[in-house]
Amino acid sequence: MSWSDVTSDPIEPAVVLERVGTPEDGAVALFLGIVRNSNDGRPVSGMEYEGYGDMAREQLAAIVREAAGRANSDRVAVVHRLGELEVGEVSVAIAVSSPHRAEAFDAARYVIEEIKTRLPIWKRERYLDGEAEWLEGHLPVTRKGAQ
Amino acid sequence: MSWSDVTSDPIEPAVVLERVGTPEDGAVALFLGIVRNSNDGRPVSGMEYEGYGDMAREQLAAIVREAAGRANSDRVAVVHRLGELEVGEVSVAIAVSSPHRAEAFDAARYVIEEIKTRLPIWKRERYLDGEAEWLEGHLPVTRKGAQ
Amino acid sequence: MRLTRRGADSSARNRLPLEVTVLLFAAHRELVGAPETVVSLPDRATVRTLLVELRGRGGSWTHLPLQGAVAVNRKYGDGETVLADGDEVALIPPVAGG
Amino acid sequence: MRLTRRGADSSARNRLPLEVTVLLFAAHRELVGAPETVVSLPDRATVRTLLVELRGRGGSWTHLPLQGAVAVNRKYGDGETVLADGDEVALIPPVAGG
Repeated sequence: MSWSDVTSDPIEPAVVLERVGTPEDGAVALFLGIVRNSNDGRPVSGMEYEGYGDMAREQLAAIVREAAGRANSDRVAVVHRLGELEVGEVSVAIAVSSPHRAEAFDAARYVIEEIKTRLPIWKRERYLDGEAEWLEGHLPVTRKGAQ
Repeated sequence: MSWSDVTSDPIEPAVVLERVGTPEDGAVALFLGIVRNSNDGRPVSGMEYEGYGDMAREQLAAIVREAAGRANSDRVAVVHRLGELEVGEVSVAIAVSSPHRAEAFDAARYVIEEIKTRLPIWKRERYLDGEAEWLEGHLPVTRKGAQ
Repeated sequence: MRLTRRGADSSARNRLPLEVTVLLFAAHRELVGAPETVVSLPDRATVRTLLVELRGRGGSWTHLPLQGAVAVNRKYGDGETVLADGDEVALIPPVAGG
Repeated sequence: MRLTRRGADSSARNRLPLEVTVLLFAAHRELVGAPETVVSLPDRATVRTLLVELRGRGGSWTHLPLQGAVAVNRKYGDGETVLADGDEVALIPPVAGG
């Protein structure tokens, strides 16, 4: 039942939420990443997400498998957006359900942290003054052959 | 903008989610507590929530204020349900938005943990075999005058 | 629903100055068969005075815990909390929200 | 879009046995002005061989990092990863998803 995608389509949090939850689950955790209107005090007008789509999809599926293992649940749904986003738009949605809350929180947190360190996606912040900059990123995990 | 309630009306997660989120927020965390279909292997048919409504509302508002302080955000929305719930129904919904993800996760987690240790609410689990039992609870924080 | 009124309380032969409303929930409510009761108490009575008074009613009331949590006017208190006329005192069984 | 073809590569005077496609993203893509390029390499070439080859093109190519992350056929590799004909090699700038 776990599911993940990397897409240029707008993200609907309610749809991601609906992908998790079974009668045995007592807890659901949802995390949304949102484009915000400033960074270090500099006014932001939007964000462009560029990705290595095929690899990002494979990596995200692997992250979801790992999170599901941690949560002891196969109810993990994640979608990451690509393309031009405006302030307030959802860049990533992560939903996890599991019998108990600690695992649901832990797995959702795991997914977002791994996305930020492993997923081959880059973002260019656009500022109100018309400039744009690729944001500093993380050197990804480079275990040979790691998925 | 923070908001909380204790109510017998069904909880709509999307409505709670809409109460948080401003253009300065880059992260939203949502937690849902759900009635599940078994407890320690015993099949459950539903859950009855009884509360000391007036005090629960005051306590929940205090918990939300504390969480908002931790998250450095006034975007915390929480609702706890009372009454007879079926398996799959939402018993509590907690939404937090904040500029950064760590604070949003932390505040949502804080709220559910405090609810479980302080909110004057009790639950009676109903089993498929027709029996029902008040669940073991936590001795609440009893700092004199604590809100 | 006030099940015990001032003067109907056997310990209140003399008119006592404090009257407090006691709320009972969940297992406590079922134990004594009532969600609420009114108790008359002497001046400077504490929560502990109240609990002793309630248990003194006999029957299932003797099973109410002396050490459990209480709230006075919707704020957590303890055995030493001094009561005033008109206070709302709730006996709080171990809580299980969420 | 293949910007460099086998034989058009100045270092490939002799027909080299490996041809790999290199993908460039974000700041790397803007640096060299192309999202993709094809490189011919000798047998048993590694990712490091490839990076040296790319930097040898001169101009903005010399600014590509030798130590950055790479993926071979969509899996993270490193400088020692041995390449095969037809491999898809992506130079991965520091990532910033989320």
